[in-house]
Amino acid sequence: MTKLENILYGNRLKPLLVLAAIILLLPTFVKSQYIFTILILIGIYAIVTVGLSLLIGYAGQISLGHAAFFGIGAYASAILSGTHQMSPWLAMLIGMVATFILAYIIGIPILKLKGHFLALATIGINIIVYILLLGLNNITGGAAGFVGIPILTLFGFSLNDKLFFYFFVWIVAFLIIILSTNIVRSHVGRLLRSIHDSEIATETLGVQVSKYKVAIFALSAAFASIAGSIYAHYITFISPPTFYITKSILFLIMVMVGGASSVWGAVLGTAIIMFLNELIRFVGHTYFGISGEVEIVVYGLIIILIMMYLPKGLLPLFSQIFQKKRKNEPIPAIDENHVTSSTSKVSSQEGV
Amino acid sequence: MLNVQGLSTHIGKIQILHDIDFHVNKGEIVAIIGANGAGKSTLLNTLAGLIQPSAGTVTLEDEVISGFPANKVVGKGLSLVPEGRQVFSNLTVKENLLLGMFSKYYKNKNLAYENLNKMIEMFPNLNKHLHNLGGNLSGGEQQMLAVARGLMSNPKIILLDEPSMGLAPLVVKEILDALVVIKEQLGTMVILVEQNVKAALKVADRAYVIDQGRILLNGTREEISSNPQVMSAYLGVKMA
Amino acid sequence: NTQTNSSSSTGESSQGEAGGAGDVIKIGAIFSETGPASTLGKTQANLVKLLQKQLDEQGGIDGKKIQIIMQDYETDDTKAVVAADKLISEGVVAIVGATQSSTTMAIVPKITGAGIPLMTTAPINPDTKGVFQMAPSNVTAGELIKDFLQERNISKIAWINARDGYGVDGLPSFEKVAAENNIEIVAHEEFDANATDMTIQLTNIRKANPEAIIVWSRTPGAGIVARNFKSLGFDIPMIQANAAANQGFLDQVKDDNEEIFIVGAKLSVVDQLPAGPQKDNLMKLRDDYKAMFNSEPDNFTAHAADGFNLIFEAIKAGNTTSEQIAEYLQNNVNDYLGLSGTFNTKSYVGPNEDGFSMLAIENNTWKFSEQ
Amino acid sequence: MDLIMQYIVTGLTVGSIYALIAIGFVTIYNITGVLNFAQGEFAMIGALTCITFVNAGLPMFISIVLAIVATAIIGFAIERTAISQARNSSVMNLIVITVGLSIFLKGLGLIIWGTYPKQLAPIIRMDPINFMGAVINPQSIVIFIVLAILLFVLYVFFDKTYIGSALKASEKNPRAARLMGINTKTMSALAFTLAAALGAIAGIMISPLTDATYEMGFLIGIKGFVGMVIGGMNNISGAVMGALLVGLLEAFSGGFVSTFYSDAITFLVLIVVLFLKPNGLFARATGERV
Amino acid sequence: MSNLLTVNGLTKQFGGVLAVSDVSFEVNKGEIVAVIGPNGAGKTTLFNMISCFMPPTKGEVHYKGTRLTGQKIPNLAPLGISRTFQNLQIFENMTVLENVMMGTHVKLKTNVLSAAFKLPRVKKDEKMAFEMAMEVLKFVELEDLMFEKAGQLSYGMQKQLEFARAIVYNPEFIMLDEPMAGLNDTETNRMAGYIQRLKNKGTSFLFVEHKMATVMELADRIVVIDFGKKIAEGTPDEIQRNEKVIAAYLGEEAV
Ligand SMILES: Nc1ncnc2c1ncn2[C@@H]1O[C@H](COP(=O)(O)OP(=O)(O)OP(=O)(O)O)[C@@H](O)[C@H]1O
Ligand SMILES: Nc1ncnc2c1ncn2[C@@H]1O[C@H](COP(=O)(O)OP(=O)(O)OP(=O)(O)O)[C@@H](O)[C@H]1O
Ligand SMILES: [Mg+2]
Ligand SMILES: [Mg+2]
Repeated sequence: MTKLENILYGNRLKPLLVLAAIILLLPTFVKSQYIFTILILIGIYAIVTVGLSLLIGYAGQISLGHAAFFGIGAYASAILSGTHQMSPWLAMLIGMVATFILAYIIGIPILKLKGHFLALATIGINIIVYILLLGLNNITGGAAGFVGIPILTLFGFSLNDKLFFYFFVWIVAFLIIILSTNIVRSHVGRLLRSIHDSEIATETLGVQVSKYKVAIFALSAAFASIAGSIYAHYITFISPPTFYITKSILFLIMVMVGGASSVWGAVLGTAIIMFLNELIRFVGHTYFGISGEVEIVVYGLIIILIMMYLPKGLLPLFSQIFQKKRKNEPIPAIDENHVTSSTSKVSSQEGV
Repeated sequence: MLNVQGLSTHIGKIQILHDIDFHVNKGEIVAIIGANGAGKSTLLNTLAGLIQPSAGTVTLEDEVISGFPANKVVGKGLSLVPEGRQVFSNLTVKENLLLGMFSKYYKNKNLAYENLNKMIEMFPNLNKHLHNLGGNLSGGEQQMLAVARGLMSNPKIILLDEPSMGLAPLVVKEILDALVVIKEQLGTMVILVEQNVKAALKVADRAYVIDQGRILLNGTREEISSNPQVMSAYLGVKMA
Repeated sequence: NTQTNSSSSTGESSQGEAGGAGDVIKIGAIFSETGPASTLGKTQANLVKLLQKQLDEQGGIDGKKIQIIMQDYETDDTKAVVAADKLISEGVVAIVGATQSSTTMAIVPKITGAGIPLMTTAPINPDTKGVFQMAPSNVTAGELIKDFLQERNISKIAWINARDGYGVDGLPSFEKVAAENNIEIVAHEEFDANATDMTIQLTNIRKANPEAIIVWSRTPGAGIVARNFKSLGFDIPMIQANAAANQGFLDQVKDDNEEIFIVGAKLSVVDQLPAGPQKDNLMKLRDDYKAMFNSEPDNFTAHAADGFNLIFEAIKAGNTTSEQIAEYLQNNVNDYLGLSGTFNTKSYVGPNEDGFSMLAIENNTWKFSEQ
Repeated sequence: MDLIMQYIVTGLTVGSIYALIAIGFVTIYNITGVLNFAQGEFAMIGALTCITFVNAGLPMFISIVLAIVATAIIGFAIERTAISQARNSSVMNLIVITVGLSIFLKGLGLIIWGTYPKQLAPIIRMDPINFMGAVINPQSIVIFIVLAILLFVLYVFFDKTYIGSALKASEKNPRAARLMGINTKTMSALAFTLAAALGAIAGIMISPLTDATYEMGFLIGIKGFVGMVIGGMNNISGAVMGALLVGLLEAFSGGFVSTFYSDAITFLVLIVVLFLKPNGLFARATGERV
Repeated sequence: MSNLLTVNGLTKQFGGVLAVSDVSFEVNKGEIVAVIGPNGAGKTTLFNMISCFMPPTKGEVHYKGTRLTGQKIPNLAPLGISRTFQNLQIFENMTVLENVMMGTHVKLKTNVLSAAFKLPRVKKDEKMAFEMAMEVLKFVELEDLMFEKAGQLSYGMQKQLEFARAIVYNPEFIMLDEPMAGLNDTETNRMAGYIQRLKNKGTSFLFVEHKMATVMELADRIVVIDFGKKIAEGTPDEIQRNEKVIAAYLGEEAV
């Protein structure tokens, strides 16, 4: 007898296992430090985009401002652990909690807005944060950037080693994915989707819609904050342009290219976009001798093409590998009786 | 006359309509009845070109009208009043009505205003709201607007998908009576899809019963009304 | 800590690149060929093409093939870090870049960590081993401005800069110079690097009655400020930073450019220079560049060229590994006459000011005046 | 006093630049429901092609017309290829497509025109005008006049003509619009063509003030978007008012508070405004009800 | 009979239109009350005011002594009040089962945190929601469509689905805006049967409907509105014989 959870949401064990296997096996193939950097960045960005897919794909709320929360996390870590010599882990935690609270407070008014108005408000948040990062240069280092962010250590191990950092990032990402799929595979996930479809009907059913929207907004902001902290410790130098709207737009592209309707889409999209860039550059340089401007033209074109021909993102292409269509599974043994009763209903209609 | 032959429609991979044959003669009101999900709306949408059929042809007065997009089909004289009203909520009632003439507006503006006046006469409720936004109307008012808008283009044949839905009994009667008038005065053909089978059969000349995408029965109004299967399944007559 | 790390990384990179056959020497370059800072980085990227062509024609250096690997970081710090890693993985022996100061800061830890010498083309005041600065420091530029101001008896200036990495970099160094020389900064304003109008900032500045105005920005912002400045009817001198020292700026202020000065490279006025080795060197770069791209190089091109040339010098002297090149650059470069000035890399602060000059504009071209 | 006058003048100048972009945004939004993130790039293309024609020796007027036509053709081509294919996808999809377009067009711009800012001579050559202590650039007046004309023409077009209501209908309910005989595909192509032309006009109008570069589209695009949303997305005069308001806010917050934070202040005010009027300041009834 | 809902002097003005004018009536426990009236009379507006979708210009509504007027929409379901819409509001991209499961929200305690960490309560809630939903799906005979996307159902089925979602958590008081619209007579009878059965279990209803035969059969009491005003109230028999109602609404041969 199939578990109720799997009846409702399909099986998630397979994709989780596949991801775990990929994470574990990749280092045996990959030697280049450059590929590791990309893999690490994918992990970092995936933490943001997974949260964002909860917000965009499930709750249907646009954000073009998550780079701000990414930045707040990064700067919180940088300032607390760099300037104030606090433990990076504590700094990360403080950054995350602070971001959550901040996003919650901001979220209460702005999530009353819908669609494009919300997009605008989040752009505004992003710009305000960006300007503050530049302007508060006594604390943030302003446009010159923040130098001197310590390297992470864990149980006395320096995570400076690529491999350690790689595993560290992906363990965090993996946990975030599990938390997120837990949310999605529960009443809350259903509720978020129902908000997407009809906010009015959802409210009528007794749901304090704004409360959930704000909670998910703040949660995804907290995810972004963690990712920002990790980013800061990885690059060890940050400056405001990294946290501008262009980055928020990049996150959005990642979510949409992968497929917004699933947490897995976000992970996939992040990986694809990161590799796409490098692939275009590699292919372009090696075989066509093209230069930077041609690369971005090709990059723009590929995004357009993916969205044109795969409006649900790339995930559906991949998910066929993981999951058979749920319809093909026999309706699992929930209750024998109703199956028969429903067939009798069909025949009664046929009796015309 | 309208002639439908071997019409099949798929939505995605699922076949909704199976090999449908039927016709409507000039000056005839034909009712189509069937349970929820039988495929009535799909049939009308296919005729109107909103969905392209996977097989079959539709001819209207010797002209093939299948295989054209919806916006071309109207120009050929077939007008659909869709399920769920679909008024333009951001336009006024008057603008909504005038758009009903889109296919002919630039050829004959006077006719557009003439028809507008006719519709207002037929549905006085609309006159009251002429400059209100379509979306602010009550459900029933929107339904009247949708029907009136469908008639604006002087179609050769008009398809109505559950026009009585949400209308007060008096208005249902008015609309159905109006159909009879249109049919008699202008020779307009009418296909009437109705859940209110009783009311539909009062005005229809003939009726088709459709079930699971197939035509199950057809006959004159009298034949269909007295068919025991129809009586039990659609007319709510409880039979032993 | 750094030591162990560097050795492991370089070890990895040399084994990663087996195809190199030993006699191809790879040099990395990280420039903003695209994105907002491409006004600065595009000519640098072009330079790479030019140098590669010349190298191929010459058959490399001393028979060794030289390959320059260019990475466009699209004016994005994160991409620059990825690019740095890419170059490290490719096994480059030295790297030139990045175009902007803040980006350079972002890649310094990676590159020095890998033990690879980095020739920076943006002023960053490095104190890290293995980083060699090719651009004059902002202090050098500040000194030049100070001289100019003192010559004209100006002691009250206003400062306006773009809100980007380049723009905010200038003020701190100049503040030091100003404080030491009794120059008062009576107003400071900022504008968005992509803003379309700076009238408000200039209006605010006017309230403070400065005797000169210093603008620290790249184009197009630099030119818009200049035009707003003119249309508001200011009649005080305007001094622009070296990022505006290019043809684009000249076009922007065409026909209305009196009293606009720029901290420029001698490269921009090469034809007006007195004869000598400096003129010859600059002339060659300018002509080669122009022949290939039909446009003028600017001082950022010159900084990058100096970076590459110094590496070539090191290779000519028989150094082929990162350690050897770094070693050479650190100890054996004395009074090297580069395109941006004379290098004494022991001090790491970039070339001295002799590649630089205050330029005026006359007949819509730069006007050099011996100081 | 003359300070305030200067702030007003500058605010209106900058605001009308944003307004020109906002008009294009609203046009596409009102007809197709798409939020076109590449609107700023239309301005870029318009400005730079115009400059290219002028530099090639064509008379100013002809160059302007050619540039507008060229940009319009590009707008049309974009709609026919990228947008119409994705017509039935979600709003977010279309947004991402236009973001991709913006990247794509910016790259093309860079390849064709390089990085340096390009100059367009003002349409009327005149010294700046002194008006009540404020300096007005003659080009600002030209911009203002063009804005007023466009506003009027588009108002009449959308609100007073039959085809205008057909356009609005296709946005609101494309399915029903097709049933009326409206070819929604044509309408959508028309929208993009029109918006591209409007974008080109915007670019050509503003480049004498700001110069044209391949990346000029981004910031004015964002600001134009802000203006449109603040004004209420569904009508052009609202969007223009919104954009002017953004310009004024920037000027006054820059003048009275600080130019460092003027963008931040502007956005803060806007968010507060939205909080109080969630559908924009000058939004018009949409006829939505439960 | 104890009093459940008290509507007192409700009035709504839209610009120049007086959509509802001083309407008062009551619904008692276990009672089915129908609101009828010509199109545009103000029935939906009245519904929207009672269910807090719009504030009344004047007047107020009480439910079991609690003042409803001025409350937020989500506060109604916990009081046991449920409603459906004249313009269907189903969750089109969710399955039929999920739609109905959403209706159990007020019975569940899962929140974002407990869901993220998969606390035991989450599983319990899921099970409960599923069982309640299955029961109702069986009740309205939609269970063999439970994995279909709701948006792909035909209109009539969507109508039944919305009804199922509204009743799944056993509300005490249900407001239905034209529940039979779009159903044929057989289906209408079936829907009437559902309502009747729920009534027998003690549920109270307020509904708007134009299908007079059903109204007359189901309703205990009928409130008639015309031009926003209440013109009559009474048992089906009384209403059927009321001259004013016949003239304004029913027509001579309606029933
Ligand atoms: N977009 C769609 N995707 C999949 N199936 C669909 C879609 N639209 C309709 N169907 C299916 O097609 C069948 C016929 O639907 P249709 O709307 O034509 O029925 P109908 O006879 O009009 O019913 P009703 O009286 O309830 O309106 C139904 O089983 C429905 O589930
Ligand atoms: N938001 C609004 N703005 C302006 N007028 C409105 C608005 N909402 C409703 N009206 C008007 O109020 C009147 C009552 O509308 P309501 O929807 O309550 O009618 P109803 O009784 O439900 O009719 P139906 O049976 O047709 O659904 C109508 O004339 C309608 O046009
Ligand atoms: Mg139907
Ligand atoms: Mg109603």
